[in-house]
Amino acid sequence: MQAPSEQALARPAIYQALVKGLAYPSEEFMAQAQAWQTALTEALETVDLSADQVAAALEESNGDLQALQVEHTRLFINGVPHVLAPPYASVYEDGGQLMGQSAARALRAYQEAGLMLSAAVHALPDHLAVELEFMFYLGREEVEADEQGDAAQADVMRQRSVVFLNECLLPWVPAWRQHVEESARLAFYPALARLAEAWLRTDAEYLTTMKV
Amino acid sequence: MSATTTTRSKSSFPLSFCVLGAIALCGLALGIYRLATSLGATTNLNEGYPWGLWIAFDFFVVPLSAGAFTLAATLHIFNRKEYHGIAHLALLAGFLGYTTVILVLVLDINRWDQFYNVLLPPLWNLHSFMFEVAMSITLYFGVMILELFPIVFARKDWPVVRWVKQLVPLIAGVGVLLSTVHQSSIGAVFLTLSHRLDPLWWSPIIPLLFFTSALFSGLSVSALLAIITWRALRRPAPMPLLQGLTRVAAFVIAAFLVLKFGDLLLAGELGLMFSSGLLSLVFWVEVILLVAAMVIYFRAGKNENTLLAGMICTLAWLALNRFTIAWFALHAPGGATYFPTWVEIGIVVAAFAAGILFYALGMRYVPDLRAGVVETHHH
Amino acid sequence: MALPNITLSRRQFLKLTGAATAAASTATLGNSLQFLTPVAQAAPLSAEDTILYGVCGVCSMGCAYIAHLRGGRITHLTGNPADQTAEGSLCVKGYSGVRLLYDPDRLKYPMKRTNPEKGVGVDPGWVKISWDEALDLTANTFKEVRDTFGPQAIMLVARTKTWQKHFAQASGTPNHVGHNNTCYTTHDVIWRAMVTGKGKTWTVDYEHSQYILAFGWDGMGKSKNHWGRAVNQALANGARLVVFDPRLSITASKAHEWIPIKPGTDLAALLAMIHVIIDEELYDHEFVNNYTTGFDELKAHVKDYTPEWAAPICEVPAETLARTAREFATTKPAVVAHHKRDAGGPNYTNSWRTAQCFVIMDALVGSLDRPGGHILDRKPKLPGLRDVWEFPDYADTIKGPRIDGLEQFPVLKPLGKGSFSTLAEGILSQSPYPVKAAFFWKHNILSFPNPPRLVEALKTLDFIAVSDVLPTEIVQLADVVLPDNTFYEGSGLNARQYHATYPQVALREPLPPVHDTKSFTSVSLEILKRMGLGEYVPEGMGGKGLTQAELEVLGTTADEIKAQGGIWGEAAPIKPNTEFGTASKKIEFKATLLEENGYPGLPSWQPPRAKSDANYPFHLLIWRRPWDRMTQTQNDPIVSSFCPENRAMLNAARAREMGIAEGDEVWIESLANKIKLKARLTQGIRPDCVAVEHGFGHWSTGLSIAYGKGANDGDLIPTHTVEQQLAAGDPAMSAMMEDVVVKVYKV
Amino acid sequence: MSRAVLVDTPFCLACNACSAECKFENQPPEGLFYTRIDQIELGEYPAVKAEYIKRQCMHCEHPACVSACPVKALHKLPDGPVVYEAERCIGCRYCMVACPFNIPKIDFNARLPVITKCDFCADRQAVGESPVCVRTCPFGALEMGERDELIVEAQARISQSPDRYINHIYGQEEAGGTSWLYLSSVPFTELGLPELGSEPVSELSEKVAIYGTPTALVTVGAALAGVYWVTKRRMEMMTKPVTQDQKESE
Repeated sequence: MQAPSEQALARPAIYQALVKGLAYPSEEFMAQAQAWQTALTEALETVDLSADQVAAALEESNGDLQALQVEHTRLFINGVPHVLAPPYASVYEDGGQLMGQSAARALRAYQEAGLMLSAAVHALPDHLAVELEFMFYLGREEVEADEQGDAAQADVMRQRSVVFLNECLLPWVPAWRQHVEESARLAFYPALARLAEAWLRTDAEYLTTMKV
Repeated sequence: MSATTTTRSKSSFPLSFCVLGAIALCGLALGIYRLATSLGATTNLNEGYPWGLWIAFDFFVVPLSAGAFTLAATLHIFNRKEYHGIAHLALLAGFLGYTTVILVLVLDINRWDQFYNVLLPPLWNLHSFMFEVAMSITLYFGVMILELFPIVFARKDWPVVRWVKQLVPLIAGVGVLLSTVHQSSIGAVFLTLSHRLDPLWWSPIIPLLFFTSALFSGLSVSALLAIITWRALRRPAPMPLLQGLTRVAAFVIAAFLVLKFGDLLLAGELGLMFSSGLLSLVFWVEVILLVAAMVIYFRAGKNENTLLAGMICTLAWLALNRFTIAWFALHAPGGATYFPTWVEIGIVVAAFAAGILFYALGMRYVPDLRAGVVETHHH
Repeated sequence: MALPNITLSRRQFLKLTGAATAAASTATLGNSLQFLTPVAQAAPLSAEDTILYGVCGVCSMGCAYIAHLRGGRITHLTGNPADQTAEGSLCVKGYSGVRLLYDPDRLKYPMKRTNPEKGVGVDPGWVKISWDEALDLTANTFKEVRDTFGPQAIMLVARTKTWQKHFAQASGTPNHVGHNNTCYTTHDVIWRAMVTGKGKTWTVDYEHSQYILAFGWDGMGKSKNHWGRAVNQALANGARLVVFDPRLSITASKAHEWIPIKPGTDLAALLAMIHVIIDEELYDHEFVNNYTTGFDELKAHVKDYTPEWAAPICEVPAETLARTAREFATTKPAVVAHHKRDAGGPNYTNSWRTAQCFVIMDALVGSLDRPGGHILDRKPKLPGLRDVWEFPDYADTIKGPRIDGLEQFPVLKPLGKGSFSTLAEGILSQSPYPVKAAFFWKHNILSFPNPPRLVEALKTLDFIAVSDVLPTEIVQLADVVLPDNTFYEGSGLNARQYHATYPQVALREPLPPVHDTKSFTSVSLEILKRMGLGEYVPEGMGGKGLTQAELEVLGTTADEIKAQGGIWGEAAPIKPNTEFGTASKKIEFKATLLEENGYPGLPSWQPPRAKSDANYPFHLLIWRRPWDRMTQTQNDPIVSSFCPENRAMLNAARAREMGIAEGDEVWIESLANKIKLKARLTQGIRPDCVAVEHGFGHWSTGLSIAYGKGANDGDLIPTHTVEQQLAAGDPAMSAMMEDVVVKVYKV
Repeated sequence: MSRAVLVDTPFCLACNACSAECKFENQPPEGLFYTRIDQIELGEYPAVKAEYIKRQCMHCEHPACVSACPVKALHKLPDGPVVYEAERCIGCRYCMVACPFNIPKIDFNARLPVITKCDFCADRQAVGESPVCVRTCPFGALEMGERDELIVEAQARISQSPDRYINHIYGQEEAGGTSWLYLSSVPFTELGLPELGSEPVSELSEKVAIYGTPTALVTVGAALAGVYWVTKRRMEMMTKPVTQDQKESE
């Protein structure tokens, strides 16, 4: 019976936290904001990353849900001027249009992992939140496999994480982060975007070391 | 010129050298900037003018450095040992010339990251004169290194030096051969551009024209270099030797003019000499410069300054002719226009500065080069 | 495989602490998935290519397409070879449509505005909302308006299609306004009065014409798929093409003769030609005797309209007019090409008379519903809503006075169209009554005359709901955004219309919506229900149900049509009609319907409204690029690069006289407004004209590519009051889109 | 047998469906197109005409670009297309200068640009599909087929409607023949196509490269050897004084 490392345990938590932060802001989110932030901070401690900026930004927005929703809509859905930081890989990877090769690649990865987009939410496969959630899923599965001592399965999951992170996330997230920073009005999303990018880089390093 | 000042007195050493060095370093910086950004960001090259100042520079400097092989031939093939001093200067100058050409070329091509491809046999395109030029220049560069090696390290009694020294005549022969090839090949590059190059300059015998002009340019430039260097070393120039060179040059110029006009005549394009507007003017300036040089070479006798004038005429002709062919007379489709950016010009200036600097340094720190001059003086 | 020992030991060492953190975080963050769900066995992504049948919705030609998909994404479209309209090809606009489908600017979720202030350049402050919230908000507001002010206080601005009509009528409002009088009402009215008893026919058998005569028609330049091909074929067969147009259009550039006629005077030229054809007995006696009425009146009527009379008016030599008339009448079959915004379209005060002359010309040479001429659409009889479902009659309020005054134009009214030229004035003057709420579907502000005026009008409304695909200008004024499917994401049947020489139906297979969008059909029915008008939405009413009923009538199934290549209908040769849709069952030169309604039955010369003078020396011409459709295509990343902004096209010589050079910025100023454009100098235009491409001047920042490029020709076109429209004496209520003179001067 | 396309310019309505769809499906670099429609205005008002011509790589039978490229980054496939391999290219841009139709382009703003030019949809042709532009054209301006059959077809069209076409098929002879052939109602020079002879642009250059260079090498080499031998010989003849000389100079 093998035991997952501290970081292996923290990874899914961090991804989950990012997914929640980047999803469309809801009452629940605002209600749990504090808890969310503590959980994020704790999880980040294990990888020496800080959520202070995010915390500060959250503080600043002091619970104004609508402001956050307006910001989210104009940055990621339909904004003025136009959608400012579309959170879709295709836009940055495949010449400005949606559902490009990147989307197909992501979808293939999900299907290989036995997942599909849930019909309830209308999201595209290469939407940032979806891709992060996939990383969360892989991390979670890895941990569970480890706990059941299924090293082989854990390894499969880690391999998937490595490939997906390097092929489907890292190539475009920096560009997206830049768009967010350039056009944001509130501090929250830039902070979250910077954190996301930093974390993805850290995790990429971690995963490569683990491979050896 | 700065070679002169630099070697005249120790005190002036730092200043002029530093100036040249500074310019060269700026060029280096510009070069890095160019590679880090793009052609669009640094040059005015465009769809109509994919080739510009840098290519013209290469087409100019290659024949400019032709002295290296013409004198190598004189020294080793024709066995005129008395020329070895001048030959070594020409060799150094040639070596520096080709170095700058290769460096500028690397900046010019837009896939410099794959430059080595040209050396991979499976990719060799024997139909392409661009290939011939690239290949023979690369090889010739190696040859020149071998030729320089025993001179630079003459005082070291390494066995290698002696071996190479023995092989020098052979190496020189190969060098001459390679030069013959690429001096004409850079002309042949234009054979396929009859639709672009103005008929006043395009010709089926353009390789031959490039080769002959390389011959007399090389001889003239070597002579010029000699005069400068000797003056720099405050010694009277070896006029009989130089006269020997210019006399040969004069005959080659004559041959060139015959070829040039004969070709226009046969092509029935003599009329273009008058009907091509500005280009006609350029053409006549070329002819006048060349005829002047020829006459001077035949008539100047031992007068150093007159000969100098002739050499300068030849040099001017070479510059004008090569820049015309590679730039002014290369008609762009769709009325595109081109004028180099300051980056392009800066690189060229820096290249010359570096060339002069290293030539001066060579003269200063390679004993056998100096010795060559001194001994020739004794002659 | 086992992991290296180092990691193992390290893991053990870290175990405790790690577990603690994880437990804590999972507790708050939860362990569940919201976007992804596990599936029993992963269905492998269909890497191999699949196809979907559909009908292009970019323009009204409705070419049947085949969409080629890879991994669920449309890679490209091809025309359906079985479709008589598409014949295996699409046009540039059709092919480009895919990029609308995947445009990141698309409206993706329902949204509502949080910023009460409205206007050009004002950020609506959108927030994403659920469909439930969006539909309730819309329905409740409509209900409230309806209850307090009456149904007429709601207006639907949308094309007059089945479901759109149903929504308007069920909600009880007479105000279902379409763009029609800026587009083709003149043709519609004339064809109703003279030939069909209903609207215009769209089918023309150009391919077999031997002589094609056009007045301002640029079907080839607008890359109209079927027509471009057909006319090309005719030309290859040796047909002659003659084009009267002040501008060298692409069609004109393909013509044997381009005749730069003075704008708005085509009527004079046509009257003269009719005169010649009749006077010289060149007309088709057989056809005229058997299938027309009122010939003698016509003959008398045109007696004085000689070429010599017309020449100075239209600035075309009398000899040219006479020769063209003779060629037209003696080369058979011959046809006058027309579609919408040509000389017979609602461009000039006299356009309806011009349109009448078009029909007269065709009738005189016997090319109405004859090979090589205009063909009355052969369309299958498909069931209407009442044939399929039982629901109460619509309230009488729908017959009441309209905000655009359409009901005062009896010949046009039954065609159930609308007027964009009077809408703004109607709303602003609150006559006959105030309008409080509007529902826009796929109609953009920029396609109105004088859009700035309309913006003023719309700002007086309490509530605007918009169903659209892109965040166009109207969306920027919306209170609720109801994101619409693109036509790729819709389904159903579509009867061939723009080239229907025999009844044919195309199948539309839906692509799963890319975003959280809904069709107007489902949205409008849902709103009716939530407005408490459920009785108009019987069980099972909807697109699917209608399609099912249509299939039953056709006696086929979707799968069967699919098996036949997405198209239903047997090819059949044209059986020429011997009777027509008018009261007399004949083609009426002297239209009784017009006379009964107080309009002259025969076309007399009438000068255009706007006369150029020293102050306004230029005539405004509006044209369209082959790849542009109205104001819908300028956000396309590729075709927009062909012509990033529209320009003021001027005659080169004239421009030089005025000191205007290529690329200079110039003002074009009409009585309504002025717009700033760069000048384009050309030889291909009359010196007294300035031509402007339509579709530019987008001010919606929601369009990342189109925003701020060029200017909108519409700004120069004045709006009208109903009184002004009545005064013009035009039964078709023409918006007179090009009956505008302007001054042009350097900025 | 090599495939070709016949461009019947009178059929072209300048709609740019070909260039838009090619850009969309083949994705050339930012701002560049593999094919475009040129619009040309001829004459003066009112006697003015407008002509439209599709421009793309002509896929010459004997391509100057292929001959020019030093590293075989460009080559002609047996069935027509002239294709490019970026990983070979050194970026000397000789092909851009050598092409008489001014077709190869690069994105000068790219850090490591690649030559951008129509490749006749070689990959599609390889699997039996037609090039995007040919598939796309709605108005019958592009017809694909075997080259010699298309030439016959073109001649037929000319003889059928002599007033519709000038009596010349551009590309049949030009530059040794091209895979893209043009019919027109006005002289091709007015459409911006260069006047070219029937010999391949690069013929002379290739001849010289293949025969000239070796000949030069051999003759010059021999001459040098000869001279060297003679001079050496002369020195040995007059031994003594020479050795004196050399002693001095050493």
